[in-house]
Formats: sequence, structure tokens, C-alpha cells
Amino acid sequence: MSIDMNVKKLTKNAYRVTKHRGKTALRIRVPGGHLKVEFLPLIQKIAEKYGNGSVHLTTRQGFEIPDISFSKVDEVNKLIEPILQGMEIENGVQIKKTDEGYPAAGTRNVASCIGNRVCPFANFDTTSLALKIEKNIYPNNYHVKIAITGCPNDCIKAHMQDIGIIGTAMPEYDIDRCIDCQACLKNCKSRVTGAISSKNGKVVRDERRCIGCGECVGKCPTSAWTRNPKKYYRLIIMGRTGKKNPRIARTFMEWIDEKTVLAVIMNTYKFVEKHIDTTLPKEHIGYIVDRVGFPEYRRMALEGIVLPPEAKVAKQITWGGYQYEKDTFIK
Amino acid sequence: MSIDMNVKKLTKNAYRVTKHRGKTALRIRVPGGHLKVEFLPLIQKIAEKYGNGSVHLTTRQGFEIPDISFSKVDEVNKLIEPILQGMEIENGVQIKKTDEGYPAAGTRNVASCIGNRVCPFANFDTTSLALKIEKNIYPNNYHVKIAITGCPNDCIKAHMQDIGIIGTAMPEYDIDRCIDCQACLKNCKSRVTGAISSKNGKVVRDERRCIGCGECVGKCPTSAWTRNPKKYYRLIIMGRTGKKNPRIARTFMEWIDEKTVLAVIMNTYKFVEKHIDTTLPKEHIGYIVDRVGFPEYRRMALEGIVLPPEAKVAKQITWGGYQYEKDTFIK
Amino acid sequence: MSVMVEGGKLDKIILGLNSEYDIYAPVLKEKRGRFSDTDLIKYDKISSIEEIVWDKKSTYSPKEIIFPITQRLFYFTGDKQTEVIDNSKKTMIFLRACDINGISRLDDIFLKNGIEKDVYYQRLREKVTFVLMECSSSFDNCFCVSMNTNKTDNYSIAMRKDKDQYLVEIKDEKYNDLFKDKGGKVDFQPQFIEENAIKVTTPDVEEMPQTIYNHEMWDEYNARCTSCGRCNTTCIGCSCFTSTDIAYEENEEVGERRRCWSGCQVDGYSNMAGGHEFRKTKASRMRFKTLHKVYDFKKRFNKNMCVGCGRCDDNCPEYISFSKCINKLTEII
Amino acid sequence: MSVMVEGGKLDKIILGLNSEYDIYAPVLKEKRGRFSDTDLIKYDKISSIEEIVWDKKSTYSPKEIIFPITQRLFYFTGDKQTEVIDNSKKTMIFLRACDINGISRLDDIFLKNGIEKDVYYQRLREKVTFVLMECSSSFDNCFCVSMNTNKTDNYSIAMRKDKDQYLVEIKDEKYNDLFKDKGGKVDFQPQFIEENAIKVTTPDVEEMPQTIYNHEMWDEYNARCTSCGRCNTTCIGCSCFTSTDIAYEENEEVGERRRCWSGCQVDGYSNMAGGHEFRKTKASRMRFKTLHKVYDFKKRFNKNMCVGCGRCDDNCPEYISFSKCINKLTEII
Amino acid sequence: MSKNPFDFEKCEILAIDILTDIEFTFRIATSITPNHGQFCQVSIPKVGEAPISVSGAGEGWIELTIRSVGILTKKIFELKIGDFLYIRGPYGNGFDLDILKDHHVVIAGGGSGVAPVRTLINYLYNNENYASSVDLMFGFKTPKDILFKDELEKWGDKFNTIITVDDACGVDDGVCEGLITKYVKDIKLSEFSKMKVIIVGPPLMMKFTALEFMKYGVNKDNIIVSFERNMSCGLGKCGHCKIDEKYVCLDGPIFSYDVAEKLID
Amino acid sequence: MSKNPFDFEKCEILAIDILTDIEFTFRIATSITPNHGQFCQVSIPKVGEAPISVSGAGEGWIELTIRSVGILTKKIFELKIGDFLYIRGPYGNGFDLDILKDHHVVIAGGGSGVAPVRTLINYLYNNENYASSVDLMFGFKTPKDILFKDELEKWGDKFNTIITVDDACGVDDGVCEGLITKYVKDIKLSEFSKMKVIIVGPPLMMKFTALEFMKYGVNKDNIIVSFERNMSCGLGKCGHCKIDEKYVCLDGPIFSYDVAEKLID
Repeated sequence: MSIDMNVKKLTKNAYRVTKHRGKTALRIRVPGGHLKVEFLPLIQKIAEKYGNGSVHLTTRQGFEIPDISFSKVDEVNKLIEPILQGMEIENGVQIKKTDEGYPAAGTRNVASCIGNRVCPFANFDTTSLALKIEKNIYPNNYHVKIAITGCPNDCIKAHMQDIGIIGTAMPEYDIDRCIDCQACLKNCKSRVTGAISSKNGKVVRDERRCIGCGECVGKCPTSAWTRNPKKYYRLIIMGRTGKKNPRIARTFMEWIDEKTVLAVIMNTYKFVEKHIDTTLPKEHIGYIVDRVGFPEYRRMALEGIVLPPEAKVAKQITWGGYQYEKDTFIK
Repeated sequence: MSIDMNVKKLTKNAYRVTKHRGKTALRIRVPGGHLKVEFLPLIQKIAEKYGNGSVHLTTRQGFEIPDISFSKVDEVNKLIEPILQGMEIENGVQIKKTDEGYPAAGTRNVASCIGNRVCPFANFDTTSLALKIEKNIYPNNYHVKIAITGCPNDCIKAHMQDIGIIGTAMPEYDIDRCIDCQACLKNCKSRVTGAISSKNGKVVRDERRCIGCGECVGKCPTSAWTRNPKKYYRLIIMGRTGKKNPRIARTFMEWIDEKTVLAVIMNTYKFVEKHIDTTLPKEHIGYIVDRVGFPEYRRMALEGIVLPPEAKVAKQITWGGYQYEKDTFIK
Repeated sequence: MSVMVEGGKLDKIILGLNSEYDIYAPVLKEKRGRFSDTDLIKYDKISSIEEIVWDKKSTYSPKEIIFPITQRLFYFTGDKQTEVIDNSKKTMIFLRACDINGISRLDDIFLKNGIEKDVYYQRLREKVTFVLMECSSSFDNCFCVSMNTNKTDNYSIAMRKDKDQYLVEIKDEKYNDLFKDKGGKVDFQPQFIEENAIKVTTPDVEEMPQTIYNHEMWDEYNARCTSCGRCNTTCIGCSCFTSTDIAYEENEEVGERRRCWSGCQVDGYSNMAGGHEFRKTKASRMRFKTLHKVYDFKKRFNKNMCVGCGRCDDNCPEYISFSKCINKLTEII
Repeated sequence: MSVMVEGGKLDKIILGLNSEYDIYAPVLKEKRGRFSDTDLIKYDKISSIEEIVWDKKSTYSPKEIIFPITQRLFYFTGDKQTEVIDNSKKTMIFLRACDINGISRLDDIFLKNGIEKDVYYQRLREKVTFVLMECSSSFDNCFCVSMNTNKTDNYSIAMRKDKDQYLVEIKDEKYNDLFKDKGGKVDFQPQFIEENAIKVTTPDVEEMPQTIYNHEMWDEYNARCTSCGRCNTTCIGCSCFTSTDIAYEENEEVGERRRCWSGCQVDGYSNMAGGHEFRKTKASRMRFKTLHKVYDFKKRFNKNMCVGCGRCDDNCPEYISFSKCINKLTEII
Repeated sequence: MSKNPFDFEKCEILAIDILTDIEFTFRIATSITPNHGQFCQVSIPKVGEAPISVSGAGEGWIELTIRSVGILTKKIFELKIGDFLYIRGPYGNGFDLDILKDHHVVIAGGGSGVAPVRTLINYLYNNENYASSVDLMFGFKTPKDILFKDELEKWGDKFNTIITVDDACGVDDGVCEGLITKYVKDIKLSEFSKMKVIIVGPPLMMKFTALEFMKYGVNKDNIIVSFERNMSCGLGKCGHCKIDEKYVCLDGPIFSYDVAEKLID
Repeated sequence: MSKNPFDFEKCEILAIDILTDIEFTFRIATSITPNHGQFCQVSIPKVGEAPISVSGAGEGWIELTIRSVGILTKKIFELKIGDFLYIRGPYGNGFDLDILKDHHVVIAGGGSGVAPVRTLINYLYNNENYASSVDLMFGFKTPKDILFKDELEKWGDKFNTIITVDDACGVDDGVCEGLITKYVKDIKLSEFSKMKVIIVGPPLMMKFTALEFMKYGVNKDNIIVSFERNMSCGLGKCGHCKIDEKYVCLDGPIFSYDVAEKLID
């Protein structure tokens, strides 16, 4: 029989149309990038039996198993049931039919840096937040890219995502513990934003310049700097690569809490739902915001949210990035 | 015995200092992100025996195996010999002692999107180029991040790298095969840079606007558009995240060949060698270029290179990105 | 007469013919495929038998030789008009049975439909000599047997490639001399594909039930089809075209009237001047195409337009199977 | 007298003492550690015995209670100067044997070195009552036994935590009344650590060979040490400080003279006004510290400064082991 | 060499009649004698070619009523008397006069649908007894869109003529308001069997008008419609005008409604 | 309450002698009577405190020769006669006069190293027969850096006095060019065993000058040096001036070279 494959369904099933006729590639999500190695043998088996014995590690921290025949998709879907079970359902993701593969692919794997399970710079457990977000937003066909990074160094490249979540520390200063070694100051000056200056044998933090990396805490030999135990986040939005207007994400909110992060993300989906131009193949969120305007995005993103007192929200955003020609958005 | 660990050596050995005292994490390189699954059991074994049974998939397409005791580093180094053998040495990387783990970590794993082994949009085999580059530059302690993407869509986020290599297609047009369906035009207008316009019942490509994504070729139902079989690349440079000045990489060269890509990379290392400020902990290439100036980088990057005739080179670059305060670089 | 000829000798014959003939055959265009590092197989002039691709189906059919994608009809120079008249050599086309049968469909339209013959087509068509390429096995997506287009005797020469040797039947005696002393006589008659993996049943009705017009079977194509038009452009039978006048950019006094392939699947094909579009939805276009290929053409010309070459299925980027669509239609009726 | 007291009753004793004493003990500061989601253990005032962390070593030693990190010496108001005199309550410090021995090193410097006593230290020091916390087992990096600092009898009260009960020896009889009727008498004497996993041999020389000055053993620290100063700040024995005068920002007429901890490992410590730096390299600083801790202090005070609490090793972000350094030095001599 | 059917004739413009802002009638010099309802391919070289119904014909001339809807027609509108249009044709089947003879003929036209029946009406007008009776119904969007006003008046002298506009725009001009289907009932519908109804206009107008007549008992095979398609080659080659097995340029544009309604597009 | 050793005395500035652009001598009113070579902690409240050698002393006053190198000394330079300096001290051991008695004393000073030996020289000048013989050697960078010019001339009357400059800047001012080590040979070095050599100046100058004298046979224990360190508390507490087991503020700044050379910093 000739292949008659509804490729739109196939791609929603987390398979992709490849360059090779009749061959597809399965994308396995690894929310937060953290994987129990007990799943590796299954991935190996699928690659060896149905693929070509290789996997591609994706930049979103998933596995892509290439070279699977269209005709084997159903079989593979049955096989990956333990992965759906262990990596999605056990994490609270709602998937009705567990033997039919991934129920959606639009919303991409929620990526995260290794976070404070390992990294000394990370301000929180990125993977755990990734799992919470995954639970809230997956499955979903809207094309949204979310990444989470433990500190403003942004190893995960959250600046290239639709929604980037940066863990920030609110550094608190005990002036009497400070010995004026200036380790924090020097580090902040050379590696961060120079938010710390020297004053009268102690240091002063310019809170409007501080990006909350928390490195002053790490550098301080007397614990004069400590983190406020509350978790703070910076939310950056609408970064992207793409062929039209690659640009880095810009700060939307600062010093917000996890509850707010999650609520803004849910509101963002509502924004997409309301404003997406369905006549286009798949309008990405960033282009919707461009089209509809940041103020409307801001309005919807904040809907129903009671902001924590420390929170700051961008009133306007200048996006920048590449605009290959003057008429990039004048058409 | 008390731990006396030269952590600088440890980190050069591709282990990292973690948040947990005396515990490290091993980073396994997967050049080009493409992995034979036969290596998975070894990774699993290390994670289970020496780590905590989990791995983190890094955004640079490697594995990070956390929670390994400092005291087990030598043992683990012996164990990963087959990985060094199979993923580095067999690929031509020179590693003298194969039982002492990775000989360097500064130059990061060369990342690449899945490329044209799978992706219909990719303009070349990204993984193969990644392997060639890996062979040329690894091991090296200079902190350099390189990523390769098959097309200007840049799924690998090459725009956040020190050196981003974008595979481009030189589309060639056979006017007599064109049926004026405008599939290329509409796609270019809505998804790319609008480089194609309609003229007299045929189309015209504005070569100064074309970013070489090659999508016109993919869209054309008559093969009026085909790729010039030569491989072309765009080289973008000095993108980064980081806490100081996150910014997207900017175009340094366009329409260059692979030979030039490789030569510019080697010259870039010479530039680092010459100009790095060794009094700093590890000065990243982007900051060296900022300090020394683009013209000097340009001069050294081009040294000894005979450019292909189509090649274009940036005369100057405006970097942009975040500058948190007006004095970010005035100190 | 049939002979067995070595490739080298065949090349000499071809070189000899080149003064009189443009010889077209499916050839490989390296890395000119839709995806990077993929090749394109299309018809082009050859000067060596080696250039011919035997083991794969060409992406595009040979129709473009006699029905060029872009064909100039008139040149306009100031107030003058000049008919464009083709002065090329005779053509010899290496092609398969399905395509020979496909060209007969083109003949129906261009030479038999209406009162007038399409002279532009006719002039190219009359130059053609067919060299039948024997299919050693059925390719993916072929269903020529179902369409009765697996066989033909409409050729002058037939050929089978057998490693470096070629078995050649010279059916048109005027070519006998070419092969004299070039190879040993053999008992060779081209074989035809007798079975395809894919089997298609065409609707066998005098008149299509009106219910088919709005039948839900077409609906799925609204979501699936992207109107790329590859099923039209790769089809040996599709003959639609659009005429355009242009004035050259360098001198608006000079211009041309030309025609280009168009196709019922492509956006705008059914547009009227003024904007009305008769077949807006992809479902309606799919219906139009399907009925044309396996139903209404037959009402007019007593044979189905579709020859089962399968190129539409080979090339559909959305993996829509036309053979499956035909079977679905037949089943519904 | 020794008694066994329940935690609840001990809390009541503490509440009672609070009017007269600030009671300091190692307590847990949740999520205030160097890395996110890690805790800090440091000395602070307690009001319940429950607050005390027994099973882990504190990051910082108790020295900051008697030798505050920042200590004001004088206030300046216009032309007037006022000596800053501490009026706080008496202090009771829960601490371990090594730290009690460590404080004797501070006493050597502040009270015995030179002719003058450091009155600021003296005033705080005189308020102190030691409550010995018995170590149930040696912690990571401890080498008190090697330094002969595992034991002490310099305490008023000693305590062992035994689940919810506390075994208490009241050595200073003036505290007997506190415990009367609060618990049953037991036969309890604090035990001391008799062996550490880490063993250190200090250099046993009258005079350090001059060759040690430029010995290559120090070189590695140039690359390894980052001059963060944690080995100084966490050390119970380090007593160096730097004085600073400031005028307050809000009113330049008013200001203070204060002193802050400094340390030989920290950049600038050995700088002269005018810029000359005596110990520029990290190797030279490591040498200075090492010799001070296990050699020259002893020449002056007949005991090594280092008490083997191991906090330097606990906290070195570069994983430099001081115990290993001492052994290396001793081996070389 | 065979005669080239794509070749075309250069014709001088003899007169231009401005009917509305966007509808002009061009009289051009030519010797062709089209049937009623036929069309020509009209072009300006280097601009384009379009199918235009013949709306008038006489000795050595024909008339083409052109609606300005695109680049070509816009260019044509810029032409002046003495300039040239280029035509080939006539194409298509045209109306079969024979079947109308001695019948009650109703001609219903919508908008520019009037053009292709103009010569037929004038024939019936000039041959008063050819049809047993003639009714004319013409629908336009607004009063200013009404075409051939003078002639409509002239025809009204002999034939029962109903002119409707979708929207009278407040002008009381003696025209009726509403779709023409509304006024079918006003036609004398006594002799169903012999009545011939010709409907020309946009597809939906034709469909609903036909249904309306059928409601009153007119047989499908007595209804005649004229299809508008983008006839391009006029020769049955280019495929643009194909519906089902029919090529409008060859087999049409005039179809009996019983044939037309069954065509699956 | 115990006496606070950090407490300090408010002293009026009696005179200011501008030696060079960056070296002033302040005479202040105080009743302290420092030994030769001792230093005081000098401060301006709210600005800071610094160790300054006593360069002169008399009845009810001392002199402090201050080099402007930082914030505090810059502020001090802004003071005028009648303003106040704040001091505590004197600190340190000072020179042991007894060991110089009846010896050939050589005093070698580099730069501002002259200040701490100024009172000693004046003592020897005023008590001419205390030492058997006195040689003075002073090295400065350039002629304009020469301190105590008038006194140098005065001393030169009684003592063999060699003044050198590293760079004469083309001025022939009667001074020698070159490091003072070069001129050690010019000193009458007949009685090695009884010669006492006092060297004050930067660490390297002291080291190489001592070595030079030793080359000529002067014994280590007859060489006396004065250490410059950033003495801060002056009380042996703050640790800044510690070298090996020595606290410069307590055990120094004057050390016999045989002790000094062995100290491992």
C-alpha cells in the first residue's frame, strides 16, 4: 500500500517528517533535562530495533531517535509507554491513552540547566520547576518554548526562548559581618553588572543594578551576604532564533515568586488561544505578541494575578535583534 | 585523609565542582549531539555505580553525570575510555592518555542541530562538521563555545555562541521552470526575510536580502529553485548569555566554504592565545574581542585565508544586547 | 530486430544521432534535490547512455520536453508580433510505458480536444521518437497495471539495461541501420510490469453520483493538502497552463506572450479576473483533480487520464496518497 | 555535679538565665548557606536548647562573640571622641573543646602579646562562661587530637546530648543551683575525641630552615588559592584585624573608628600605604599562614595556633587541605 | 506550417460607450460574425488576454462590453478611439436560436450578464415575431450599475421588462428593489411547457433564478444558462474553464440547465 | 575600667616644614619623649590612622615627617599650624644607644628612611664624642627628593656625609649619582669589628646595603636595620606588622641584621 500518512497528526504525535521518504524521527521529552538512567535501555532498544542505532541529543534536552519507518510508529508508541508513564504521568501530566505515544508536540520540552541539584551558582532547583511547568502545560499543541535557568548566567539559553525563567537570589547584607575584602565587589564588577560599590569600608548594593545572580553570596567569606530564603524569579519573554527576527528575550517581570511564574505561563496560553491567527501554519507566540502588541500581552499575562510586593513588571519592551531589512515587519 | 583536590585540574578534566562538598559531576561530550546508542549502557553504569542513577542532558548535547565522589574520579576516568575512544579518538581527536579522562574542558562540546541526516530544512550534515571541528580544536582549555546549525532557523541557538555556524544554501533559479505559483515568495515573505518578489509572472530573488535558508528550494514544485551543490556557511560570532551583556551573535562572514569556516576557527584560537588576559580566571573570547576590538579580531581571523569569491565579511559589527547600565563597559 | 549492444557502442550510436536528434532521458542532477544532499532525477539531454538513470523513477515526467514548463508563444517588438517557432532538432526520448501512455493523454488534449490543434505542442510532438525503457520491476507507488498503462507498443526502439549491456529492440526499421554491426542479434522483446504492489480500482460509473460533490471523503484534504501543486507538476497527464503577457524590464516596448504550466491544486488556478475563486478549498481541488484523472477525462476521451506512474505519491510532501484516494472514491460509490 | 536533664527543663533553665546571660550556640540558619537551598550553621543567641545544632560543625567559630567581625572602638561627634564601651549581658557560649582551646590563642594575642591588653576584647572575654559541647564523634576534616586540642578542662558546664535528654556536668559550682531538682544525678564526665581520621604532624624544629621560604611546595597554591579568606574567617585562631575611620554619609561630622576582621590570605592585607605589598603571591600567603599556625606562634606562645578544628578545610572552595599542607611541610623539613 | 489558433487580429476601436464607471462598450472593426452569446479573447500585447462576451455585432464591427476588474481591462479603458484591440475568436457555442422560435422567451440577466444576451435581445427585438412572447428581467446592484439604460428603455417598448436593483439607494427611478427572483411571479407564467428561460449572471444568481422558475413549473431543459469561467485559451487546451468533462470554451458557455446542474466541478 | 591603649592624644600643630612636594615635617605639641627610632600612630578622626616615625623631638614637642601617599596623609597635608593631629605612642623599641657608644657608626638611609634616624643623628651631632666616628650615607631618587637638606649640610660639617641620587637629572649639585651601595667602599672601613652600621630604607635597599657592608667585613650583628611595615594597632594585636614570630610594633622596628635576615615572612 502506498503511504498515506497524515503528517500533521504524525507531528502532533512528536514524530517529525524527515528528509527521508517514509522515515520519521521520534522526539522523547525529558522535562527539565534530568533523566533516570533506567530509561536508557528502552531508548537504546528503540534506536537499535526501529531506528539506525543512533540518537540525537536535542538542544532542548530530549532524545531524537531517527530513521523510524512510518509503518512502525504504532509499534514504537506502544513501546514508549514506560517513558510516558515514568517521565510524564508520574509527574502529574495528564495523558489519556498511554499506548498512543505523545499526545502533542507543539509545546516543546521544558528545558532547564542542571540547577541547584548540582551547580553551585544556581539559585534553585530548575528541574523541579520544569516538572511543575510540564505538568501544567503539556500536552498542548501551541508552539511554545520554555526554558529555565538557575541563575542569570543562563547556561540553558533562556534568552532564546518564548518564556525564559531565571532563578534570582535576593542578596541580604549584614553590614557588621562584612570585612571589606571586596570579593563580592570585584566579582560583581568583573563578571556581573557592577552592582556593588565600596563605601566607607563596607559595600553597598545598588538594587536597581543588581540582577540577582547571587554570586556575592557565593563569594562572601563571612556570610555577610546571604540569600533571602524566598525564591525569586526573573521572567524574560519572546526571545527566539528563526529566520525572521532572531532576538534575545527581554525582561518582563523581576523578583516574582513561583506562583506568579506559573500563573503567567498559564495566562500566556490563554493569550495564545485568544489571539493566534489560525490561518497560518503555526503562529509562534513571539509573532503573536509582535502582531497584537506587548500591552495586550501584558494585560492578559497579568490577569487575575496578585503580584508579590517585590515584583516589578516591564511597562514596555524594546525588542531589538536582527531585522534583516527595513521592511521586515512592514509588509 | 582530608580532601585536597586541585579543582582547577578537576575542571580541566571535564568534571565540575558542585554544590555538594566532595562530589563532582562528569560531563561527557557528544560532538555534534549524535550518539551511537551502544554507549548508553556505559553511561548508565557510571550513573548507577558512581552517581545517583540519573543523568542530566546538557544544553550542549552532552551528558552530565552528577554526584560522583572526588575519590572515584580516577576510577571513572578509566571506565570512560571506550567513550573517549569511540567518540573522540576514532574521530581523529588526539588524546594521549586514554585512561585519564577528558584532557580539557574549556572548549565546550561542539553542538549541532540534527542537520540534514534527518531534518528536511538543514542545508548540510551538521554532525559531520561538528566532528571535523572537534578534531581540530579539542582538547583545548580556552573557553570557546561553538554550535552548528543546519539552516538560518537556528534550532541549536548558534546565535548564543561564540562561534555559530549556519548552513546556507545558494538558491539557483531556472526561470523557465518557474510556474509562478509563488509558493517560494509567500513562504519567504511570511517565514523568512521576504527576499523573493514577483516580477512579470516569474519571481526575483534579492540576493542582499536572502539569508540562504533554502526554503524556496523546498517549496518549489518544479525544481525551478535548486541548491547550488556547493556548501555555503554563514559565520556568526560572539553571541553569549552570561551576566554582563547577553547578546545575539552577529554575522561575521557569509557565503564562505567549509575550509574557510575551519580556518577562521583555528585563527580564532590564535587570537585568543595572543590576546587573552591571563590574570583573569578565564576570559571568554567574546570579552576579549570586546576589549581588543573587532578590527583586530577580524584581522587575525582572516590571516592567511584566501576567501572564496562569493564570500562576504563584516567590516564592522554593532553588538547590542543587554547592557544593564550605562557603565557596563566603562569601568 | 533485436540486438545486444555494449554501453560503449551505444554511446557511439548516440553520438552519431546527436547531429540529428536531441536525446532526452532521465538523468541525475547531483544535490539538486528538494533536500540538501539529495539528488534530482529529471529529463535532460544526454550524450552518453551512462547518464541515464534506470533504477529509479524520475521526479518529473518527460512531458516537459514536448510541453515545456515555460513556452513562448509570441514575441512583441514594438507594434509587431512574431510567432515563436521552434527550430530544434528532432527528439528521441527514453521513457517508460506509463509515460508513453501518458503522452497519449497529452495528445488527446492538445491535438484532439476541440477543433483546433495546439500548434506549439504539435510541432514538438511531431519530432519525437520514443525509446521505451523497460521497467525491470515496479517502483514505489506505481500502479500502472491497474490503469492499463503498463504496456505499450507505441515506441520505435525498446531497451533493457543488463549491467553494461543493453538489449535493444528496433521496432521502427528506419533505425535498423544504426545498430547494424553494433551488437549480436538476440531474441529480445521488452517485458512489461505485470503486477504492482499497489492496486487501484477506478470508479466504474457512467455518471458520478451528485453526492460525491460534497462527500466528507474530501474533507481531510483541507487540513492535509498544502496546495503545493507537485501532484500536478510531476504528473505526466496534467496539461493545464496559464498564458501571460509581459513587457521586458529592460525595454517595455518588447515583450512576449508565453504560457506556463499551471495546475488545479495551486492557489489561484480557478480565480476569475475580479477575484472570484471557483475552487477555494483544498477538498474541492482534490475532488476536481481526482474526478478528472479517473472519471471525467474518460467520459470525453474513453480512457482515464491517470496512468498510475505514482509520481504524485512519490512527491507529495504531505504524504497524501492519490492511489488510496482513488480506491476510497471507488469504494464509496 | 552531673545531672541528666530533659530538653524541656533545660529550656526553662535557659529562659531563666536569659535575664543575665546572652546564650550563644551554633544554630541553623535555613537556606542561608553559600549555595542556594543549603543551610548555614553559625553562632547566634538562643532561647531554646532545641536551636543548638549538635550533629554538625558550625561554619564559623564562636570567636565572633568575643571578637566581633566589626567592632566599634570610638565614636566621633564633631570634635569629640567617645570610647565605645560594651554594656551587654554576660555571655554563655556552647562550644567544643577545640574552640575553647582556640579561644586561649585569642587570649594570647589580645591579652598577653605586648604590654597592653586589648580592652575591647578583654571586656567581652571576661563576660564569658564556657559550656562545653561534647563531641560524640570526630567530624570531617577535624584533627584536634594531633593538635592536642581535643581536650579541655576550661569550662564551667559540659553537656552531652542524648536524644531528648542532656547529660550535664556542672563544674563551676556557682551554676549548681540552676540544675537543682531539674534532673537526676548521674555519673557524667564529658568524653573527648581520642582519634581523628585525619592525623597531622607539626614541624618539630627550633628554627625553620631558610630553604622553606622559597620552597616549591608553596608554588601550587599560586594556582589553587583564590585569596577568598575563608580559612581566616572560619578559623577560631585568626585574630588579625584592620582599623578604619569613617564619617557617616548622612552627617560627615559624625563618624567612628572601628575594626574589622582581616586575614593574611586576603588581597591587600599586607599592603603598605603607598602600595607596596609584602606578600603578593598566594604561595607566600599560604606559607605565612602555615608557619604562623604551626610554627612561629609556638615560638612566641609555646603552643601552636592551629587547633585542628578543620574549618579551613571544610570551607575552602578550592578544596585546599590545610592538614595536608602541614604534613607536607613537616615531611619536607 | 499549420495555422496558429493562438494568433489574433488587430482591430481598430471605432467607438467607446461609457455605460458606468467600470463598464465600457468598445466597438471595434472586425469582419468576424459571432453567434449570439459567443465570446472573443481580447488582448493588448505585452499586457494580457481575457475572454470578453460579444455584446453587439454589425457589418464590419462587433461590440465588447468590458468591465474593469484587472490590469488588462484597466489598460483597455485607457485606450481611445483609433487605438487597437487584439482579438481572436469568436469562441464558444452561443445560443441556439432555433429552439426559441415561437416560444415564450424569458431572459433574466444579472449585472454584466446583460452583455452576452444583448445581441440576442436585439435580434428578438428586430424580429418581433420570432418568439411568441418575450419577457426581460434584469437585476443590478444599485441604480448607477444599470447597463444599457437606453436600450432597456427601447426594449421595454416591445417587451415586458422588469429592472430590479438590490439597493435603490433611495432613488425612485421606476426600478424595482430586491433580487430578481422576487419578481419571477410577476411574469405571465401560463405556458410552462413552451417557455424558454435564459439566465445569465453570477453562478448563485443563475442557480436561484433557475430554481425559482422551476418552482413555477418551468422544466430544466427549457432553462438555458451561460457560464462565466476564466476561459483562457478558448481552444480546449489550457484547462481553466473545464467543469466535469465539459470545456466551457468549447461546449459552452451556453448550457441547458439540466446538463449544467449535473456537472461536478 | 582598664585604660584603653587605643586612646589617643590631641596635639596642636606647631610648625610645618615643607621638605619636598610630598614630604612635610609637622611639629606638634606633646609631652611624650620617644626614643630614637620609635614611631607613633597618627590620626585624624573619621579619616584614619597611620604609623609615622618620630623624626624630631624636643621639650614639649615631637616632629613627624610625613610622606603623602594616601587618603589620610593627603588630609594631614591640608592641615595648618594651629590645627590638630591625634597621636598615640610612642611605639616600638627604638635604637639602643648603648651599643653605639665609642663605636664607628655608619648610618645609611634611603629616601624617607632618613626620618627615623634623624633624632639619632642629631643626638650624635650634639654629643660629638659619643660615637668614635660617624659616617652618613643617604640615597635619594633625584636631587629634588633630598630630605633635610639644611641638616645634611650641618651634619656634613662634623660627619663624613655621602649623598647620592639614583638620577642626578643633569644637575651637578655636589651629590653623587648611583645607588649608595656603590659608595660603601668610600667609607673608612678600617675597624670592622667595632663598626656599627645602621641601615634604614626600603627592604631591598637595606638588604643590598647590608650585604655590601658584610662584603667589607662588617659582622651581621653589627648591622642594625629598621623595618617598615604597616603597623596599625601598635600593640601587637592586629597582626599587620608580624614577621615570623616578631611583631614589628613591639619587637621592632629596629632589628639586628642577624635576627632580621632569618625572619621568614
